[in-house]
Amino acid sequence: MDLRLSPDDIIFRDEIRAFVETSLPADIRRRGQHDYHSHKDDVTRWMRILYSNGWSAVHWPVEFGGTNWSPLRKYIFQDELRRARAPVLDRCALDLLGPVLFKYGSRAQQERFLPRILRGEEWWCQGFSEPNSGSDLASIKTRAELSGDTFRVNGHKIWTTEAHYADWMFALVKTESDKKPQASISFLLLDMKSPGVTVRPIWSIEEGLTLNEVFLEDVSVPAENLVGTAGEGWRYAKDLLTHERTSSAVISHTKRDIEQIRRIASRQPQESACVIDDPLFARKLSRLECETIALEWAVLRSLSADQDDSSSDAVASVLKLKGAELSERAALLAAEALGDYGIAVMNDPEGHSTRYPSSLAPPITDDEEIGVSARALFRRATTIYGGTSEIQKTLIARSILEL
Amino acid sequence: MDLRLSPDDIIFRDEIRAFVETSLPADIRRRGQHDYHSHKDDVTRWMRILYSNGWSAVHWPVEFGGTNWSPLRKYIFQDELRRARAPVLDRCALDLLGPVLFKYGSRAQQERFLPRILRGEEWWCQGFSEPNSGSDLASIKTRAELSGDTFRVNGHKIWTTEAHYADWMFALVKTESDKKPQASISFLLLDMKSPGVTVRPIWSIEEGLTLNEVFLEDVSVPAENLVGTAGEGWRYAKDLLTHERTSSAVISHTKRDIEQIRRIASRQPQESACVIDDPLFARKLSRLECETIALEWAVLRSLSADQDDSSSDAVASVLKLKGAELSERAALLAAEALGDYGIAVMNDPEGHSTRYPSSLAPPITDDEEIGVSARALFRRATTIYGGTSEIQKTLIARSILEL
Amino acid sequence: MDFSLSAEQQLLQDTVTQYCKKQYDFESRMARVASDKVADRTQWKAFADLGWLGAGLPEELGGYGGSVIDNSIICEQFGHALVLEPFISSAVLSCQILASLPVSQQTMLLLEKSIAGDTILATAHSEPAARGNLQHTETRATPHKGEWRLNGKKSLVVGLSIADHVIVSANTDEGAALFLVDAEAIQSQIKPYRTIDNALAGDLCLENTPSSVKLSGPEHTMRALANGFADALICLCSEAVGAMDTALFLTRDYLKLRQQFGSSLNNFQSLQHRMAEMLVELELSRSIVYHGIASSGMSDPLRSRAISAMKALVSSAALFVGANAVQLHGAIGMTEEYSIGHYYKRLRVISHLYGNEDTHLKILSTTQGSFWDEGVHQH
Amino acid sequence: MDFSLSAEQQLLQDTVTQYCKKQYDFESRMARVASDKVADRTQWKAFADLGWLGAGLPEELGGYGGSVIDNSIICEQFGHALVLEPFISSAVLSCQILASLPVSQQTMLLLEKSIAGDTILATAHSEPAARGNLQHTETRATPHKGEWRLNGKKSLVVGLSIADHVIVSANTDEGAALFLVDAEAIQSQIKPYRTIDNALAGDLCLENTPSSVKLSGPEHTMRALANGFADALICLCSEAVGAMDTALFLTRDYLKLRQQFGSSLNNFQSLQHRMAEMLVELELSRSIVYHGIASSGMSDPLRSRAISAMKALVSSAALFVGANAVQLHGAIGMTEEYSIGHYYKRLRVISHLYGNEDTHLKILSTTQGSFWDEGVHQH
Repeated sequence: MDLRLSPDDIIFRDEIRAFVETSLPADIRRRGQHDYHSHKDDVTRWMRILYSNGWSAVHWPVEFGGTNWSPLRKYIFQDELRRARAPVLDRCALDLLGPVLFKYGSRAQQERFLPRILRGEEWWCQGFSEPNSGSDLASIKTRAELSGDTFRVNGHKIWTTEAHYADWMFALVKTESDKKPQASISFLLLDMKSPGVTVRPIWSIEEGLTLNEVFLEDVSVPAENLVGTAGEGWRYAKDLLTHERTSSAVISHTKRDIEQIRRIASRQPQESACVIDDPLFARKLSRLECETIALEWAVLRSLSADQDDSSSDAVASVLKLKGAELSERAALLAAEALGDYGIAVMNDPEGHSTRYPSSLAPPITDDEEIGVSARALFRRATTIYGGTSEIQKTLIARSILEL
Repeated sequence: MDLRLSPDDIIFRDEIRAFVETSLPADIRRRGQHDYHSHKDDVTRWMRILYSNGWSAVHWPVEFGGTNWSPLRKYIFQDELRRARAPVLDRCALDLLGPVLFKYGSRAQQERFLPRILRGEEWWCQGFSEPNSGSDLASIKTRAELSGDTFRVNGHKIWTTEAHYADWMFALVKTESDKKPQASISFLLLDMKSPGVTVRPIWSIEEGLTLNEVFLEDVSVPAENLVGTAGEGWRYAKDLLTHERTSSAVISHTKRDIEQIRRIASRQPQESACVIDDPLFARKLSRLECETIALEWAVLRSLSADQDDSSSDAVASVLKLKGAELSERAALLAAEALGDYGIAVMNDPEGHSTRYPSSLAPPITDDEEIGVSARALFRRATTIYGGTSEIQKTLIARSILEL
Repeated sequence: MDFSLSAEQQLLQDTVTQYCKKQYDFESRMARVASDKVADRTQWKAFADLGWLGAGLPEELGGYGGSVIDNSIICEQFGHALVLEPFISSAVLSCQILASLPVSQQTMLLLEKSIAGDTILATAHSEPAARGNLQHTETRATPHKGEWRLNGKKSLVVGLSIADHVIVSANTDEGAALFLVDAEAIQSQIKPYRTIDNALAGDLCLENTPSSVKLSGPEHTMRALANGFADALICLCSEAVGAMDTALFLTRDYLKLRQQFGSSLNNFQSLQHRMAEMLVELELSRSIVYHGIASSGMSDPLRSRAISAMKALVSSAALFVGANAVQLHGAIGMTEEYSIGHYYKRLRVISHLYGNEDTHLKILSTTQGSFWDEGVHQH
Repeated sequence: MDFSLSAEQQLLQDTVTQYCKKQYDFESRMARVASDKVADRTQWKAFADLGWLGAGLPEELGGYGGSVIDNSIICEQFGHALVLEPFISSAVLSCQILASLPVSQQTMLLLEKSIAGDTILATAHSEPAARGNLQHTETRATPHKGEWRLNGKKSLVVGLSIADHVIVSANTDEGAALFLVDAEAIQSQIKPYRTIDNALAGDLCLENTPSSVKLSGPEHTMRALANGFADALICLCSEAVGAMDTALFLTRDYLKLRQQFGSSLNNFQSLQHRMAEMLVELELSRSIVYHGIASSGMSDPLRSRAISAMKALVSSAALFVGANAVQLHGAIGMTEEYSIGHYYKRLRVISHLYGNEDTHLKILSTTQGSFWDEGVHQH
């Protein structure tokens, strides 16, 4: 047992930190402090900077442009990026599609798509959910009919994150009508610029935009964009959804949120002192800190555990469940620290679109306070997306506790 | 809407208070402060005092020796008794058996049993639960076979509160073997002094004794002790279990616990001040107080609602669920206020039996601090007995929310 | 004790319910938000015509002779419908402050215009460093040529950007005082913003702001503020009860409708139990609001303790019920176009406004007096 | 980073596990409790023979060269079995305090006898008014004819009634100091009692109690206490992890066995979810104990913050897991003859001992220093 970072890992960490310090452009860094949903341009610029250093997809295999870093180093890398609140990259492409293409994609598909993801040239969205499918993916209705070497796709996807940014969608579609649901689904790559694709924004309660509906009407998709074997799509999707073990703990975000809360609470006045001096507020922050430390060490344990351990899916559920809860609590506590402006509407001052015409905004000036109110609302979703907390508990009960 | 006590109710309250003040013997009052399980002798003495004032069963109908007080006055009466921590009476007889006998008992049964309950001469226990029946009463196994004018009863009851005090048991037994479970159960009155009755104590984790197992081996019970009709026992039992609407909120206990906690915390030192001055402790107490106020007003609403309102069972579940939670929290907070002695074993210094030979005890001198540690353990059961909190939630979801 | 509504109160409740059903359905509400029509006075005039703006004011002050019970009935229904207008800020808080002052021509005129819907009032009392503690005021007022000059910062003044007159609290050398300022004259000092529930609020940055009207001095100010905020908090908590009730039953209906894994969601026991917990929070909130109302007849510190106990409990219940209503809806609960998220947002605002759970628990902890010294409860 | 046990550590763990299975099954444990044999030294001598009493002490002090990791391994297994002997109080807390003092003949002798199981040590530091704050000491020591006289009250001294020597903290005119007293000589000042977990503890009422041995003065006392309590808290939390783990899986087995309403209890979703929540608490506790162990290499205030974060989290987890383990068992969980209630009681004691959740959250709130200043974590 040795619970310290090795000297080499410390050197590694310091290198990453120095790189981010010098390479992350000041305007992107400022918007990172705001902590709204990352702007597409910022992500693309940052992807290219990372790419020029060979780091745009560090968790990919070396042969596809990734690294052979240890799990701990990959974690340190992400942690340092979050420390600087660098933009969140295109996770659909990097975390979800990539691994599917490594494993099931044709060589032609790998060569066509992976390099452009690495270079930040093409943005992806995931077309899984449908209006009546919820967490139950086997019940999707979107159909793709093959005629000649072209699929004609008709259907309706919903909750499609970043569809308004995306160049491509990887979608689950029904191709085989006479089989049972799980064997009738295929995994298709679909160009979002195709005729028949309509993206409708779904505004979230914080008045921001990350989700969309995507209507697919007679969209033509070349047969070569079918990944793997027809009818195997559900299996690929399940594989993909369990790939990421530790990132759903969002621990690197929450750590920085806690330090941000401490700064805000040390600035905001309360009677003759500051908010941080209030024992009840301080208790909430300390309690959040305890749980976050514990979760980080659960992540570290998980990173150093056998990666093929069969219980890893269940551990991922523990990390997601607790990580989501802490993430929302941190956002709410930041809003509480901010006081009255924590419940005031403050749209992204550098963002493009706003839900309502009113341009009223509270007089906030500090960069890290600007996005606090919106974030507190947006994070109400953390315990919903990526498998609700209720589903995670059922998974834990079944897998770990064998109930 | 008039949310004040009427002047007449205030006079009533003051009369009850004055009565308790002068009539509750000093030694019983002292043991009440200890707040262990009431001693049988104390209960009997107190019952007789109440009886001499016509108040030993105030919620019974007048014709059986009760009162025609309003629900609010009955509540005030109980509240004043709890205020003085007077002994808890034989609830099995008063709250459970009484109403069954009014409704289903023969005149002979009423005349034989009710007056002795009123006078505190006979103590009852409830023989419902069995080792494998839990909350599912339809699955009981104890059999009563009629031969001539005598039932022969064989079986095994468990979790029998006060069986070691009881002169009589009202029991659910199987009499009809060929019917479905609910129609095979009868309601029998059984003399605990009968040959074949063996009571085995079940010590609770606080090292006190309230629960027992009762083994019934060829116990003879005269057929005249069958209540109502054979095979209807399950229906009578269900009726009885839903009779009490508001007392399960144990609000009158919790209110006094809060005041007791405040006194203890104002005595116990913490650094250069007292425990009550600790903002984190004070917050917990204030929070408990808020919820207790809310629950008391839920009880008051319920008392003044139409007594035949069909939703009253579900309201009883709300009151039981929350009342049990607050009751345990109050007991734990009292233990926390007491500090180190809150986790020290302190057996009832005036009690008869102790679980272990050791007579060690912490040097506590204040009467109201003596029983705090044991009570905190005993109250772990509040969310279990009388229908677990989980069962209450299911009832609420079904009845009020129609889920 | 009698918890039932009188015939008049029942009529009032029915009228508000009907009005909200017809005029304040979710679609028209969101259309008004989208077209920035929250600030127009169409609804406000209707409230006046229906007599609601004077419902809680005594007849001798031009009102309709009701009490905080009437205002609470109105606000509970407003909670069901998520009404956006600053009813509590103007018709309850500001009017009750005025009603608590010695009668003067000035207060009579303001109340008359407010009851008629001709003027909207706002009360600028809370300040950034007060954090919900109503006792904390830093704003100063100094005499200047027969007038007063006000300096300080007031925050989260509900309805400020559409108010005509603003009651401002400030300390003078003699002690606490209330001043009246004309909103039009101080537009440049108003920083308007929306709260997340789409209501309008603002900060008031007082820089040598003149006021010619001192409404009250040290002898009446704190009592008037205490009265005003007591009623405002009762009404705010009543509104929360209405909003929680609708959020809970919208969720119930959704669970019964929504299919997942071949079963409707209402069959999942863990969701049933969560719903039961939400119902308990709602019922406790409803119950403690009665205690709050009952405290209107008590003297401080018992009233202040009752009000704080109420707000502390309702603040946490609002967050629990609101957040779980969204949770049980899943993704659709997070969308602006669906109603449940708006209940969550309003409940978040209510939870924070005029002091959150912790603020009021601190008040409860630091003031003495037991509701139970007198047995069942205080009278 | 490497979380795996070394071969020696694995062997130690296996040995303790086997020992507890054979010698410390629930029935023999309860038989010892019932016959008042907790105070006999049969087990203690066995611990010594197995080398556990010196497992966490360096070789130069007569130990076996291990660290807090070894003690933590022992205590986690003790948690599974609910071991009653005062291992943490004597072999961890007291020995680590002695090991942190400058080496002297006195300390070497005490350690030697403790490692051999010939003496049981206790540390009397906590006082009623300290309420878990280790910085608070009121006990005074005054010089008297070449000796010292101690006055003050020490509370909840674990193992006091069976200890041979007691380390007592007290303030002198020069500052904090530690003294040694012979337990036999002060029997009349010991008020022994049981804690709810059936362990033995006591208060020490010092009234001009003589001590001829001053172990340390102001220069070493606070650091020695800090070291001793850091290790003791790590071991206590490890024990909690063991106890929670067993409580959780006993409950799991019970739910699968127990039938109700025609189904075994494990099929009820609300119970499944509660179990999942308990597992999360257990896993978080297990994780933060590693952080506690890792902090052994840090300097204060980082170590003290890590220790307090650990104890705060484990204190609340212990209550949650313990209480729910009883809850899910139902009535049988409340009985003295069934094991689960004893896990609850031990977890209640652990939660309280050496500072409860709030005590340690306060320490965390009032000391500065971020574990994350240095990125992933401190090294």
